Amino acid sequence: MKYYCKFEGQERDYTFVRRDNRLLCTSGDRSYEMDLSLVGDGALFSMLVDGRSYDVLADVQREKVALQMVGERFVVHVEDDRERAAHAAAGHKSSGKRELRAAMPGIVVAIKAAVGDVVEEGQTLVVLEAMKMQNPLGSESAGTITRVLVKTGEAVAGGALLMEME
Amino acid sequence: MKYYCKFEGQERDYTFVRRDNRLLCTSGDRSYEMDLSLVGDGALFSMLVDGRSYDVLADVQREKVALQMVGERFVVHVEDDRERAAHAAAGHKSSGKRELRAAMPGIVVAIKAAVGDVVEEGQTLVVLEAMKMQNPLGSESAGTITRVLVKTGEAVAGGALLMEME
Amino acid sequence: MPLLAASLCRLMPMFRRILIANRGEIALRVIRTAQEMGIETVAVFSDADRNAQHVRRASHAVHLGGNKPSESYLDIGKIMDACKKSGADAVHPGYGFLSENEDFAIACKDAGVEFLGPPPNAILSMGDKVEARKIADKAGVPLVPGLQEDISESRLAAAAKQIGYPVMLKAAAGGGGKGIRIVRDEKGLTEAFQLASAEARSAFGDDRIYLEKFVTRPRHVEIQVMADKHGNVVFYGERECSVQRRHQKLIEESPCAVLTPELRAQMGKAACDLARTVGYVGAGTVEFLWSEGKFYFLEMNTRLQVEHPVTEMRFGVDLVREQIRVGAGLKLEPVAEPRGHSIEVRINAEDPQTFFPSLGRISRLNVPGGPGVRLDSAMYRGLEVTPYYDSMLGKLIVHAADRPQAIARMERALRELRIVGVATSASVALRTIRSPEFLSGDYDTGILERIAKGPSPERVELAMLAAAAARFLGAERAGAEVAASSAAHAASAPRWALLGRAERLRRPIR
Amino acid sequence: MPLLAASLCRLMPMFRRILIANRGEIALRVIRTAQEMGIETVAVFSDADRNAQHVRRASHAVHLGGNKPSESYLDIGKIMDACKKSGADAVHPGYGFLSENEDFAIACKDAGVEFLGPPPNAILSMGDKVEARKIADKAGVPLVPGLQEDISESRLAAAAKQIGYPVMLKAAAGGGGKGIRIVRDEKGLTEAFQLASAEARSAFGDDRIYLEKFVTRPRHVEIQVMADKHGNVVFYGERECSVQRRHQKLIEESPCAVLTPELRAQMGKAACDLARTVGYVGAGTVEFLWSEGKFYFLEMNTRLQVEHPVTEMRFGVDLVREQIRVGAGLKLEPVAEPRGHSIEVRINAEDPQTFFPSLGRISRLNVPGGPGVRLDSAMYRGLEVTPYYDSMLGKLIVHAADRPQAIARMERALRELRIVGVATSASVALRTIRSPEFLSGDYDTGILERIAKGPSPERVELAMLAAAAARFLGAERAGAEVAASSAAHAASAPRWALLGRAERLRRPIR
Repeated sequence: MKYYCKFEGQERDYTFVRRDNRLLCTSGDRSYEMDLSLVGDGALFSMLVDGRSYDVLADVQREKVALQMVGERFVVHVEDDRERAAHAAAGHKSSGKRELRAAMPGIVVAIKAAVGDVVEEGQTLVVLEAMKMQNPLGSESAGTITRVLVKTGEAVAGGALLMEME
Repeated sequence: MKYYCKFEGQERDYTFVRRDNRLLCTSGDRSYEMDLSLVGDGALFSMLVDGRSYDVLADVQREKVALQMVGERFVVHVEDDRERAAHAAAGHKSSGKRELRAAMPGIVVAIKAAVGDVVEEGQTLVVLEAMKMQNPLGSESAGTITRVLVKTGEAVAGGALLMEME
Repeated sequence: MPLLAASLCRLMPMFRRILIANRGEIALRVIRTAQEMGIETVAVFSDADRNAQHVRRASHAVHLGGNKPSESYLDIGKIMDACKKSGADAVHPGYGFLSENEDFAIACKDAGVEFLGPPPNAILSMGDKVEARKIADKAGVPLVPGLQEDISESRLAAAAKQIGYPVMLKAAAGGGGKGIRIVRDEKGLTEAFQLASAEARSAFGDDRIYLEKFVTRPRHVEIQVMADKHGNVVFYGERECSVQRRHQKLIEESPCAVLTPELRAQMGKAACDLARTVGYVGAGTVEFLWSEGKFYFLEMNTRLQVEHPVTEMRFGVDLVREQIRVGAGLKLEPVAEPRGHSIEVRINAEDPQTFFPSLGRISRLNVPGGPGVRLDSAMYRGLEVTPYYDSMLGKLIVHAADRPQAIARMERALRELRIVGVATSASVALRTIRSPEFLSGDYDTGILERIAKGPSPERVELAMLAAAAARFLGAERAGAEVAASSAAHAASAPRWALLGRAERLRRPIR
Repeated sequence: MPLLAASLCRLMPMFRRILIANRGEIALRVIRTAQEMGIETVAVFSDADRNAQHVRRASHAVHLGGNKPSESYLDIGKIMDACKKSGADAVHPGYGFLSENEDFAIACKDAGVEFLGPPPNAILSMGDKVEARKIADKAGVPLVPGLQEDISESRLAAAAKQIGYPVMLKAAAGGGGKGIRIVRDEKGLTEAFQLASAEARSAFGDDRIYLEKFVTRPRHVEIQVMADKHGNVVFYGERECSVQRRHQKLIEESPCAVLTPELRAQMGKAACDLARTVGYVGAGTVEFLWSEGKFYFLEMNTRLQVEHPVTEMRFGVDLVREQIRVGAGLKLEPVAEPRGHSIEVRINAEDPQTFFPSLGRISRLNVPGGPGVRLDSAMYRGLEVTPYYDSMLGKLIVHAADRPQAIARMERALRELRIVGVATSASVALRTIRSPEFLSGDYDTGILERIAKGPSPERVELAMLAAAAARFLGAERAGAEVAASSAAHAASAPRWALLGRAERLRRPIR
């Protein structure tokens, strides 16, 4: 089976083949002798690559694979052949509208712009309080505010839509 | 609700009543103000008894409640009203046949008695090896061996029937 | 007569029952020591904390109600009621919340309950950072150039210009990095002032701000002091706390790599002098800025510090035990010779890239073990990390024979620590202690801005291979289970999903 | 120059790669130190241990195959192949398995791989308990009365009568409590001999047995020694290991409560003399019986001992690091002054009443934290405890300023430790350290037989209330969920069932 991985602009593909009780993985002109074993409830697995050992925590959410290994966290996008073909067929959609979303759950303590305001890149639009810290949320680009969806004092979930702009 | 508890020959019953957001428990002439809260997946609960706090791990297998608390392990038998009534109706059955069971999983390294042998109380019947220790299993009472169900070298599960006697 | 000593310790404790007016890891920390001293403990708790470890592990617990700190851990009336109800004869305030609130100390005194901290006057004079600077100045302790009084928004620009940029805005009632902003030029001054004031008001109920010159390559070095009621004041060396982001400490160590024995002695003497000047009792920390071989008084924290375990591991002392003993009127134990090197890393629930708080449920927890490793934490599997409180989940502390060994041990311990359900600062700490700047010992409070944000290319390669392997394993498992498995298993899978779950869900049912 | 030191440590390790010819907590213990020294590690594993922590945490892993020790961890050929395959330049044998096998030490030597233990001759002479007694006798170390040669079944009764009952039967090749029996009169002699021989054969492949007088109220006190290749031999005080059942140690502490400084010095000197006599290198332990103020040589264990962390915490030393340094030809570091008191409790998978092994899957694990607590264990949630290996799951070690504080800390730590899925010896250890006999320090190897078997009446009352509460909570939960819940949740519940699961299952479906 072949998998296409993306991480921060880098891409690699890996092909896995089981043969005679061995698991081989090839990527470009490199090939690895692998031994994979699920541990406990299966969120954890042990990976031996050419005899080197790695202890991997993996959260597989469809194509999004979140990993904890070697003391780091990674989120890698992984497609198999079918998924890749499906995405190629579907193409990409994109929207001209821009959104300001809450980077974390918290309480809105200040709203610094109103509908119709023209704002600059980096300008603070909303201040969110979470865990006793005041966190200014800035505009990612210049534009005009088209909607304000929250009120001062309101508690919002992480990822909640706060404002829209064009 | 009323529960009847047994632990090593001691018996107590406890009645729980929720009233005005409070939980009361009575047992004989004593009564407790309780606050119970399930933690995480629910095998753990926090128990406040008249303001005293206990952290309880509980494995409820029908009437058998295995607990870990205050640094100890307990297995308490608990019946509710219906169960108590059902048991009273059913009465008790008992068998004249006696069994020798494996107290732990292991490998049978010696069989010290054959069918027809008359054995004394405490006489070693089987030697089980487990975790590198040789564990002699003795007869609980005098009697005659009627069946031998295992062979030397055989691996047995914990609780497995090894011999029968009368 | 060990039997007698142990029995006495149990039969005649100095206090019968200590109420801990706090939550989280510090409440658990106090419970642990009190339990070891044979003293009963009373936890207090908000609605959100019903299942918290400090509630479950204390011998008694009293419900305060509410979720906001102001309704629970900051409500002096409720806490005094809890003291009465539970029969507590002493209160440990922990850090944060009411720990540096003189009204609380007074309320305890009035109720005849021993407050395990300094007298109200000491809290008052050191708690006001402007006042504290004046006292330190009189005691001859060097100060960073700045304005020793709180300023209003109107005088702000003029004052900053007078001191010279960059300047720091600091809450007069501050502590714990809250209400602090660095301003590099006049442009951001007003917004920074407003944010700092708002933060100060929210955190301390006091929005006064003062100004200070931001010094070059500053290091944050602090002295741990302890005083008893008999006039004895001692110090337990220093802690280096320069690894900070948003003025919150992330990594602390002891000893400080650049401190000479002479400077250490001077700083220790200055800290003890200051403590004596204000009639101090209990544990306190005098914070200094160190820059180019000189030190300047910053502030005195009149409580146990988050990073106190760094000192405990080096000096073989239990500082909470000493707080309790001193509170009971006993004399200080002699300070032992320090041994080796210790490092602490704070484990915060936050995104390692953006430093934004990360909320969620801890679904898996693997804690480090082996030699020289200590974890002070109230985490447990199932803990909901809520927005109501501080983002610190716990502290990982190591001790070893010297600094390189301690760094290697911390690296090992951070790799062993696994938390699933919320993102943490652990990977940032790991990259920091592996950086040449930290390894050299020659760093300052700006170090975190210079740490590489992402993993190394080799690690990225490995992670991509592992991600592919995870998908492959999941697909294989899904294939093997497709016949046998019911939907039952998937339905109860935790947030950190079983491998193969996503695969199975994607297959057509039937 | 901390940077240089750290870099050098990483760039030029004394060994490039150490293979650990062991499993479980001791393999993990060695991996931790090697990793901190910048040395790569090679784990070897049986089929049953594919997912073990030592495999996942080493930098390399080599599959040996099989489940029985003889097919894996005892197979010298396979392990030497693994050395070659992995490019290991040193081997750490841990304890048990091949750690005291001179053929293995010779095989390593022949393969040009450093064996991190003593020379084959020292293993051979100390490994044969009969030979060891002869050497000790010549070196002037006092011996327990007994027969210094192995005996046959036919000579047994006569020999026992000559020494006088009670007698001890001991495996000549023994260690770790295996192949030992106490016999109080002639009646049980033959069966005990047969069991001991069989155990000895199974554990060591050598069924020779010797006889010793069983002394009055004996204490088991041992000296930790370490020797380098330059003729230096040091000792790190003693460990008191008298809390034993079935001749397996359960609790160890240091210092020993009854040892005078003079006796400690004498025992230390005797241990060092013995080590010098046999040209010892590396870590070793000389075991003594202490009875009524006198000490007698028992045996020398030519390996790292299970209970070595007790010594590490008091002396601030990493004994595995010293083993590796000494193996690389470096000189011993000076021995530091010991500090405070430490205690170790072994956590065995066994029924606390019957001491029978308890097998199963660890479904929940809560490990203790806070000051002065260390856990050396290869446990993890999901671990299957199999019958193939030793029942020890790990070791809990505490350190504090003095013995009463260390006992209180251990009590606290044992209460924090929660293991679900297998029964453990933790509750027995807890009752033991709380017993007046242990608290007094005046105990002997018979202490466990005198410890109360069950919990106190107050605890039983509490447990009955809690059990009723658990049923009540389960019933309430089942009632609340009966509409909303599907069978899905219950189907995947672990062995340690969700409260209310049983309740739900009992309700009629539909």
